[in-house]
Amino acid sequence: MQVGLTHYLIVSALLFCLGLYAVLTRRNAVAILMGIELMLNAANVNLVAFNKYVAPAALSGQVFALVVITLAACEAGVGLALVMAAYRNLETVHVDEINLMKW
Amino acid sequence: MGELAAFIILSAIALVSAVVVVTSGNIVRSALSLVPTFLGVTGLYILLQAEFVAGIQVLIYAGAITVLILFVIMLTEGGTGLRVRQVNEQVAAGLLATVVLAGLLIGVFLRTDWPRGPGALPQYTAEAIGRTFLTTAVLIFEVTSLLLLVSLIGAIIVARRER
Amino acid sequence: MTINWPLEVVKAVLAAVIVFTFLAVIGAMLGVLLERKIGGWIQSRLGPKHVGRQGLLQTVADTIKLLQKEHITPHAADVAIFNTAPLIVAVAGLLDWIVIPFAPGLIVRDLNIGVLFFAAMASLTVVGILAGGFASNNKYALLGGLRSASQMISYELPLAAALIAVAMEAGTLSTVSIVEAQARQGWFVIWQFPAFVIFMIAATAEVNRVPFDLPEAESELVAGYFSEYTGMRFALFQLGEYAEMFAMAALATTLFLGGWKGPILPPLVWFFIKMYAIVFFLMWMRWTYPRLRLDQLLNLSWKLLLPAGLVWILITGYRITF
Amino acid sequence: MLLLDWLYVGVFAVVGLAMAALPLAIVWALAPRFPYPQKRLTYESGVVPFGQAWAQFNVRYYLFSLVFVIFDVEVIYLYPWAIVFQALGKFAFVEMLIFLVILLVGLAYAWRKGALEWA
Repeated sequence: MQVGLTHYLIVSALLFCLGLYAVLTRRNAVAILMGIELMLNAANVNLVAFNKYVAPAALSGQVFALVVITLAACEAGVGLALVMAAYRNLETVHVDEINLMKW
Repeated sequence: MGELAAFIILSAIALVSAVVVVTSGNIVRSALSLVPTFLGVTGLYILLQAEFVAGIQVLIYAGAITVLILFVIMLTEGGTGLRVRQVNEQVAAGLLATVVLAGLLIGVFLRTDWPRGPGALPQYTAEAIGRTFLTTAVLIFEVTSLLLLVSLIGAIIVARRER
Repeated sequence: MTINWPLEVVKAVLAAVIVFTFLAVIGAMLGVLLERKIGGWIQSRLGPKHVGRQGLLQTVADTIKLLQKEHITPHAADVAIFNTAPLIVAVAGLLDWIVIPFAPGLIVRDLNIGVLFFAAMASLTVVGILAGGFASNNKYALLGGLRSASQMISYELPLAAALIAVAMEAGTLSTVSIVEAQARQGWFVIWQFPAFVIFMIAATAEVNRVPFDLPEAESELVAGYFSEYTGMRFALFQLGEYAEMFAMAALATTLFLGGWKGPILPPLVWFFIKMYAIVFFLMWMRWTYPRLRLDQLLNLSWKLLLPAGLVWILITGYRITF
Repeated sequence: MLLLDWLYVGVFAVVGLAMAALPLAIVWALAPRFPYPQKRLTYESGVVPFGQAWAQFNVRYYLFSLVFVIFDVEVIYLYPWAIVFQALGKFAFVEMLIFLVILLVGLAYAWRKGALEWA
């Protein structure tokens, strides 16, 4: 049996859903960011797989994967800076305890 | 045959350690499990002949983002969070939503017949990517540098202690 | 051409066993002996002298001793991570060697992204060190791990800048092609001298050697991130560190000193002469310079080496383009 | 050929892990084991250890790793540029000049705001 596009798509769907699960259920903001990183990785697998199987002549998929990696790094940097700021001011990194805006 | 075996092994590495990432009660173990996940995904890139992207994946994800996450864990909760509940009340709902979404996505993927484009991947992807960035994707390339600048400034402003 | 996959797997396993044994014997064991002998020579003392002729078997004896040692796991440690961390460091040190060309045809694999691969594997070491420092649950170890990690990430960037300058000069990332390019254009240590200087400083810092050995400063931090490690687990950290140091020396040889090229003597001999010259230089530095302070160390990287590296990339680009 | 190259990388990783774990297994089988509470105590320069090591550290570590991640990402764009710019001529050089200048502005900003200061 040959490995085809569908195989990669299924693996990336599973990876994406694992990331989503972390985002939905974790209390620790850092763990939520890790979930987002997993989702971005899943998206990257899709991009590169489509590049190979659907449009091999152009390299747009791989180029976009690089841009997504860049975005992931920026997101991690800014997101974790927010976590640090929240920890400094509120002494917690648990998102369900950060509820000052809630009345 | 060999390709299928490699695919199964690499996907298993990525998915099993991703399960550890999302379920472990110890946040440091979660963060360290990210490394095998990223390396498994790197292997998938290799199977997809995206050599350059694979190298970048190791350099950025495994070598930089994981380190950043580990630093933040040690600067905030660290190992002291071991006895703290790590999940919120919506575990059941989250699990349900996740399983439904996974089922939907896989169902869609199995039913769709993807078109196959003409041509072949270039042998030497690093060079081809460089060409793409400097010719057709030049706007993305320059905007990326602005994005990096903005996020650097933003993150420094947010993280710095006010004097 | 069809590839005989099972045969290739067997060949790969053999190559891995050979390279790993080579690193453990020629790299770590001989490296430690050289370090002590050269240290003795520079400081006008004898160094190891009793085991074997002129102390030549000292590290063999040390290895046997370490093999018999008890593994002590501190009760407060995170056992799973504590055991995995030395493995990560050792394997990352091994993987660097895949792209090092010893002689024509004598390279494990000439990867298309060779230099980038090297940088990526070197960056994995940081994770192992941070994990080891954290898992010990010891204040010295954790502080050593954090310091080590922040030092290594700081110097990764100047290192990458030097690698990129070389890649620009040669127009490729493959290590074999870089050596070939130097046969045509002359050693890059001449044309890329600033890059060579940046590379050597950054490589010394990257492998945590004096004058950048702050993370494992015995007098301040006990032994840094491996304070709690005993026996073979400690030896694996040492092995990883020496493998990394020799890999850096080998990469410097490949990128700047013309690799295996040289007159009269066989290529392999030239390669080892150049590599050991750089190793000797690193050891010489260790016994000559005092340790830097943490703020001096970070300033050197961020305020001098990184801007200098980026400007040098622009200068090189300008020179080649116009 | 590409898959063959990386087969070696994979095999090296697996064999390396096995060979690094082998001495640990030997030790596990051969070396003596007499753990007692005093021996397994965390080392703290001869003082009885107090508390956990897992406390909080200086926020400086975060700022350095943040600047590192941003510049590491910048570097990944330099690699492909470095190997093709000769073929593409002046245009490619000018593009990279703009890219690098924007990022040097970022470095200057981080410097100015004291993100690169340890003390």
